[in-house]
Amino acid sequence: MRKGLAVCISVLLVLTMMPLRPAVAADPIKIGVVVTLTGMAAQLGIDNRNGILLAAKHKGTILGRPIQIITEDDEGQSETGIRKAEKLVFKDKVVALSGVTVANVGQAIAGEADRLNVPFLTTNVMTPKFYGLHPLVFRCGQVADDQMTVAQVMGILKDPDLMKRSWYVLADDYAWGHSCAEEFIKLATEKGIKIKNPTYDNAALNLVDWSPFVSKIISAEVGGVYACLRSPVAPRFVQQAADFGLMEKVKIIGGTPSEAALEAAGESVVGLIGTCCWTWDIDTPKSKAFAEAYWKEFKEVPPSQGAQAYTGAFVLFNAIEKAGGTDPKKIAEALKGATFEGPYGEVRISPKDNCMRTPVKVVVAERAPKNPFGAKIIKKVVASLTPEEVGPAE
Amino acid sequence: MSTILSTNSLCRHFGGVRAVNDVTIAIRDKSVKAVIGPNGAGKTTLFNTITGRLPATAGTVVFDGRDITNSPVHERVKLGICRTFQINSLFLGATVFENVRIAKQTRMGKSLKIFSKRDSLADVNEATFEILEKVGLGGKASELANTLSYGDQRSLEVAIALAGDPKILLLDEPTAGMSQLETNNIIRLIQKLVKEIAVVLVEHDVDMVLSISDSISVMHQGSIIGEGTPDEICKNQRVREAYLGDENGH
Amino acid sequence: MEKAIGNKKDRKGLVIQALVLLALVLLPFVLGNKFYLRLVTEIIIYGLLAMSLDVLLGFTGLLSFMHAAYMGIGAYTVAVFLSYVDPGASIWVTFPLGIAVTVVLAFAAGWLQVRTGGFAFALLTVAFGMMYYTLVWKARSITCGDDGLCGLPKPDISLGPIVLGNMNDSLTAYFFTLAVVAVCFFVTRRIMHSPFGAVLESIRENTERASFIGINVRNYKLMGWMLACTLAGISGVLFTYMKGSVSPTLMDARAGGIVLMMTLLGGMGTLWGAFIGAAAYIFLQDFISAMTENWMVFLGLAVILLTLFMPKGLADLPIRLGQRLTRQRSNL
Amino acid sequence: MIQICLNCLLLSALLLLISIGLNIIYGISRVVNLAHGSLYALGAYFGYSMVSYGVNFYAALLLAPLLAGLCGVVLERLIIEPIRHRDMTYTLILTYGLSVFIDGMFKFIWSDKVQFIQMPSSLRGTLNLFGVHYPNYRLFVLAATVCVILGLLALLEKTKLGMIMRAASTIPEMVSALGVNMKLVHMGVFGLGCVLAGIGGVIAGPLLSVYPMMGSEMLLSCFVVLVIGGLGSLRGAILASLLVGTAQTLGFVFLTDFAMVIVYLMMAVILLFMPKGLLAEGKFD
Repeated sequence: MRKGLAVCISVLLVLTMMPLRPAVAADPIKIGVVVTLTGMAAQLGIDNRNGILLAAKHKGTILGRPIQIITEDDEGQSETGIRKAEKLVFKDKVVALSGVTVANVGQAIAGEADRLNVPFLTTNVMTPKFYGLHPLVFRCGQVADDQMTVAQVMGILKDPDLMKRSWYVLADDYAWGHSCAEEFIKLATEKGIKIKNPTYDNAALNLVDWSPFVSKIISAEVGGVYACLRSPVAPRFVQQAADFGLMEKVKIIGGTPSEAALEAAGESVVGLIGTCCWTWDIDTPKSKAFAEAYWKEFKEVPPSQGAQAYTGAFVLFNAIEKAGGTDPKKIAEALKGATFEGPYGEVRISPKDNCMRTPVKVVVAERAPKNPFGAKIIKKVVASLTPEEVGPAE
Repeated sequence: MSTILSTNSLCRHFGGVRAVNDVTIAIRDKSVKAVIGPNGAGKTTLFNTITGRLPATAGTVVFDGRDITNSPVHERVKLGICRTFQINSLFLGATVFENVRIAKQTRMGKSLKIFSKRDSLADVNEATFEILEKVGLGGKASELANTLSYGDQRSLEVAIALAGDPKILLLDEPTAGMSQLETNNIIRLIQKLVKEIAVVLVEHDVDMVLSISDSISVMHQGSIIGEGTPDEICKNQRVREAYLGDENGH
Repeated sequence: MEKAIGNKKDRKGLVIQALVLLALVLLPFVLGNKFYLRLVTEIIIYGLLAMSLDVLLGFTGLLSFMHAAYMGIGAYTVAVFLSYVDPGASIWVTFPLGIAVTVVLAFAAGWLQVRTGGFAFALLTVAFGMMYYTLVWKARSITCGDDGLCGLPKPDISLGPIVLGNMNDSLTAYFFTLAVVAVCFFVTRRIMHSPFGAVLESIRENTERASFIGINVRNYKLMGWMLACTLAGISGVLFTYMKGSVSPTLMDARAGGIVLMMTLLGGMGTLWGAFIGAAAYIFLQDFISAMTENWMVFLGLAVILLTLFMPKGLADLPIRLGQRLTRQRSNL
Repeated sequence: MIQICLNCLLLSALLLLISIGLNIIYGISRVVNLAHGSLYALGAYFGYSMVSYGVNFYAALLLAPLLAGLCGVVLERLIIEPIRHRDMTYTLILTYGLSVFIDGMFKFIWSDKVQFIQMPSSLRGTLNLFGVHYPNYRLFVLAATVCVILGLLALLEKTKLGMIMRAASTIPEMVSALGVNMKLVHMGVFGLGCVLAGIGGVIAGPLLSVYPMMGSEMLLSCFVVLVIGGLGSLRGAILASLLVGTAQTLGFVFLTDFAMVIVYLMMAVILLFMPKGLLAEGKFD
C-alpha cells in the first residue's frame, strides 16, 4: 500500500507542468519591477508600480522597441524579493530591474547584483546604504534618509517659529526609523536646534495604541515632535494625537506620509509637516501634465511616490536608449551622471555614488483648494531646497 | 510468600470527594487478590493511584520494599507493575502484532536503536508471538487493532500488560463484555500466571471472583469494609449490607 | 509472515524513492533556465523544513506553530559568522556551527515544552518561537534588525583540498543541496522505521498507553523535538548558503504558518509528502502572484479546499494511484 | 499618572473586546479559530463602508457586527462543521487558510489604503478629568467594553441559552443527549463570537485605523490574552487582558526593546505551570 510506482510519475508531472519559454512576438525591451503589493507597505508599492507603468506609457518605445513592464510582488520580504528578481532576470530575461518599496528587499537584491548581472535602479528605497554600493546598483526617484533629514532640518532653520521650539524625537522601531532619528538628532544639534530627548524613543512595530507616547509628549512640554513613522502608521499616530488635542499645541514633522494616508486621516492631519520631492501643489507645466495623466490613468489622487517612481523609470529608459543596447555595463555607464527634467525639476545621478541629487520640497498638510482629483488634503509647499543644499556633497 | 505490594493509609481526594479514603491493603506474591464493590466505590481510583495514573493525595505505596508513591508511571512499569484499562486504551492505528511488539521492545530496552529496522529484532518478535499465542490472538497478528471485536481488544489489553514481564498484574474488569468462552480463557490464563506473579482483579462478576481469588477486599465509598478469603467474605455482615443496602437505606 | 510483508513493501518504497532521487539528479539538464533550477533548490530546502515538521507532527504527534524559527536560527548563525567572524570560512566550519547553535536553542525551548502536550505544546512553541524572533529582531547591532544580513559571501564546496564549486553557481548549489537533503531524508526515513521511530509513533497514537508500556514519554518527545529542530537547522544553513541573505521575516509567525501549511498539504506521516507540499505551495504562490496581486485570495481558497477534500494531503494521490495499479496488476 | 492608568485600561479593554469572541468559541465548541482576527477586521471594514455611505456611527455599531456574525455563521456551516470531528490540527490549518482568504478579499474589495471610520461628532474633543485632557472617544470605548462584557456575563449566567452554552462547554455529549440540537449551539456560539469580533472591529476602527493586515496583527495578542486568562474562562480573560494591556503599555514606553519578550515569557510560564490559566478556570483538553 505504502508507495506505488506512481510516486515518480506525479513528481515529474508537477515539474513538467512549468510553462516553457513564452513565444516571443515583437522583440520588446523587458523591464522587471519588484514592488510590495501585499502587507503594510502595499499602498506605497501600488503607487510605485503605477508611476513606472505611466512612465512606460509616456516613453512609448526605446530604440524602436516596445517597452514591456513585468511586475512581481515581494511581500516586503527579502527572500521573496530575491526569488522574484531571479525569476525576472533568468526566466523573463528582463534587461533591468527597478521599483522596490522597502529597504530590506532593496538591500537583498543589491547583494545579488553580481549574480543577476543586470542594472538595478531602485525608485523608492531610502536607506543611505545605497551610496556607492555596487557598480550596477543605482537610486533615482525617492530621496535617501540623509537627504530627507537635511531637508527637514533646513525646513526648521528657515522657519523662526519652528526654530524656537524644542523637539521630541520618536521613531518606528526598525532600521529606517533608527537611521532617520539618529541623523536628525546629529544634524539638529549641530545646527543648534533644541532636542528634548537625544536618546530618542522608539515605538514597537505592532503598537496599536499611541496614547503612552502622546501623554509622554504632553508631559514633556515640547513645542515640536519629530516622528519618523512608516507611511501607513503616521496617520494613526497623528489621529490619536489629535484626539488628545495635541495638534494645536505641537508642530509634528512626520517622515513622508503618502497622499492616500493623508486623505484617510482627513481633518486631523492638518498642520503636519513633511518633506517629499513632488506634490501636485507644484504648478510647473511638467508637474501639471504628470498630475492630470496620473489622475486620468488611475483615478487616484496623484501620489508623490508615483511621481518619484515615474522619474526614476524615465531616467532608466533614457539610459537604455543612450546605451544603444541591453548590455548591463553600457546601461550602467549611461546611468552615471544621467539627468532628467521631470515633474519636480532636474534630477541627476551622481557618478560618484550612483545615487540621485534632486530638489526637495518641505510641505505642510492643509485643506485642499478645489481640485480635479477630489482631494481633501494638499501638501502645500512651504520651502524648496536645491540639490546642492540637500547634498550629499560630491 | 512475602508481600509484594502494599499501600498504607492511601488517600485520593477530588476536592471534597474522598474517592480513596485511608486504604491499607497488602498483596502477597503468587496470589490472586480481588477488589470488589458497588459502582463508584473507588476501585478504579485505587488502581489509578497505585499505578501512578493519578497522584496520591496522602499515604504511601510500597513495592518490593521501595516507596513508589511519587515515582512516574514508566518507572513503575519498569519495576513490573503492569495493568489493563477498564476502557480499552490501545494503539488503534497499529496492528495487533505491533501493539505487543512495541511493549516488548520497550521492556527489553531496545528503543534507542535508531538504525536497525523495527521488524528485525528477532528476540522481540519471538516473545511477541509467544504472548499472542498465550492470549489466543496468534491468528489475528496482522489485523489492525481497531478492527478487532470488543472481546479481542480486551485480550489485547492483557497481552500488552503481559509484554511488560509483570511482577504484579493489575486487571481492571478483564471479563467485562466478554463471552463465557472468553471469560474461561481469562480464568485459565490467570491461574497459569499466578504460579509466578501476583494478580490483582477489579471485577463485578462475583461468581468468577469467588472461584479464583485467594483473598478479597470489599470497598465501599472509598474505604475497605471487609477483607479475607472468599468464604469469610460471604459470611461478612457488613459486606452484605453494603451490597444489599441495610434497613435504614443510607 | 508479518515480517516478510513489511520488508517487501518497505523495499518497494525505497526503490520508488531512489527512482525519484535519480529523476531529481537528471533534472538540471532538463530544465530550461537557471530560475527553475534555483526554484527547485528552494523547494528542496523548504521540503526539508516541512519534513522536519512532519517528523514532529506526523510521527510524534506534536504540533509546532513556529518551526520556521529554528530554520531562522540555523540561517542566522551562519550569516552572522560569515558577516562578522570570517567571511571566507569553509562549509566544514559554518555547517556544524549552524547546527550546534540550533540544537542548543532548541534544547533550551524543548526541555520546557515537552512537559506539556497537545494544544499547550503548540502555544508554547509560539511563545518560545516569538521570543527567538524578537531577539533576532532586536539584536540590531549584530543582525541589523529588519534589514537582515545581505550580500553574504557564498562559500566554496570543498572536500579537503579539492574545491568542487562555489555556491554562487546554481548547479553546484543545486547538487550540494540535493546531496545534503537526500542524506537527511534517507537517514530520517531509516530512523523513523527503526524501533526509536516505533516509539515516537506510539506516542502519537496514544500518549497515555505509551507511558503505561514503560516509555519515558517526556524524554522521547524531547528526542523527537531535537531531531526535528536539527533538520530545521540544516535547512536554515542550506538557505543561507543558497540565498546569501537572511531577514527576520524568515522566522516570523507568518513563516511558521506557511511551513505548517506545506506539511499538511503534503500529507502527514509520509516524510516524502512534505516535499510535495513544499513544491505545491511554492508553485501555487509563485505562479499565482505573477498573475494577480490578489494571490492571497486564491492561496487561501486552495488551502481550504485541500484541507476539506484531501485530508491526507497531496501525498495521498500517488499512494491511491499506486494501490489501484497494484490491485489491477494483482487481479490481471 | 491618571493618564497612564487610563491608557493601560484602554488597551486592556481593546484586547478583551477582541479576544472575548475567540474565548467563547474555544470555550464552548472547542474550535481554535485562527481566522478570528480577520473577522474582527471584517467588522471594521463593514463599519467603515457603512459610515462612509452616510450611515450613523451608532447604527453601524449595531449593523456591522451582525453582518460579520452572519458571515461567521455561513463560514461555520460551510467550512468548520465538516471537520469538527477531525483532529485539532486540521481546524488550525483550515482557519489559517480562511484568514489568508479573508485578508486577500479585503485587499481585493477595499484596496490597500489605510482607512479610518469617521468618529461621530458627539464623541470628538476631550474631557477634563482631574486636569488631564482625555479624548471622549476613548472613554466611550471603555464604557462600550464594560457594557458588552456585562451583557455577555448576564447572557451566560442568567439566561437559559447561557446555561445551555455553559453546559455544552463542559460535557457536549450530555447536552446533546438531553435533546439540545448541538448544531444550533455551535452555529450560535460561532455567530456570537463573530458578532463580538465585529463590535471590536467597529469600535477600534476610528482609533486604530482599518487596513487589511489589522486582523492578523491582533491575533497573536488575542492568543496571549486567551492563554494567560485560561482558555474558555471569561473572568480569566478579563484579568488577563488587564495584565497584558498594562504590561504592553508600560513595556512599550519604558523598555520598548523587550516589551513583547516579557509578554511571551508570561505566556510560557502560565502554560507550563498553570495550564488552566490565572483563575484555573481554563478548559484544556
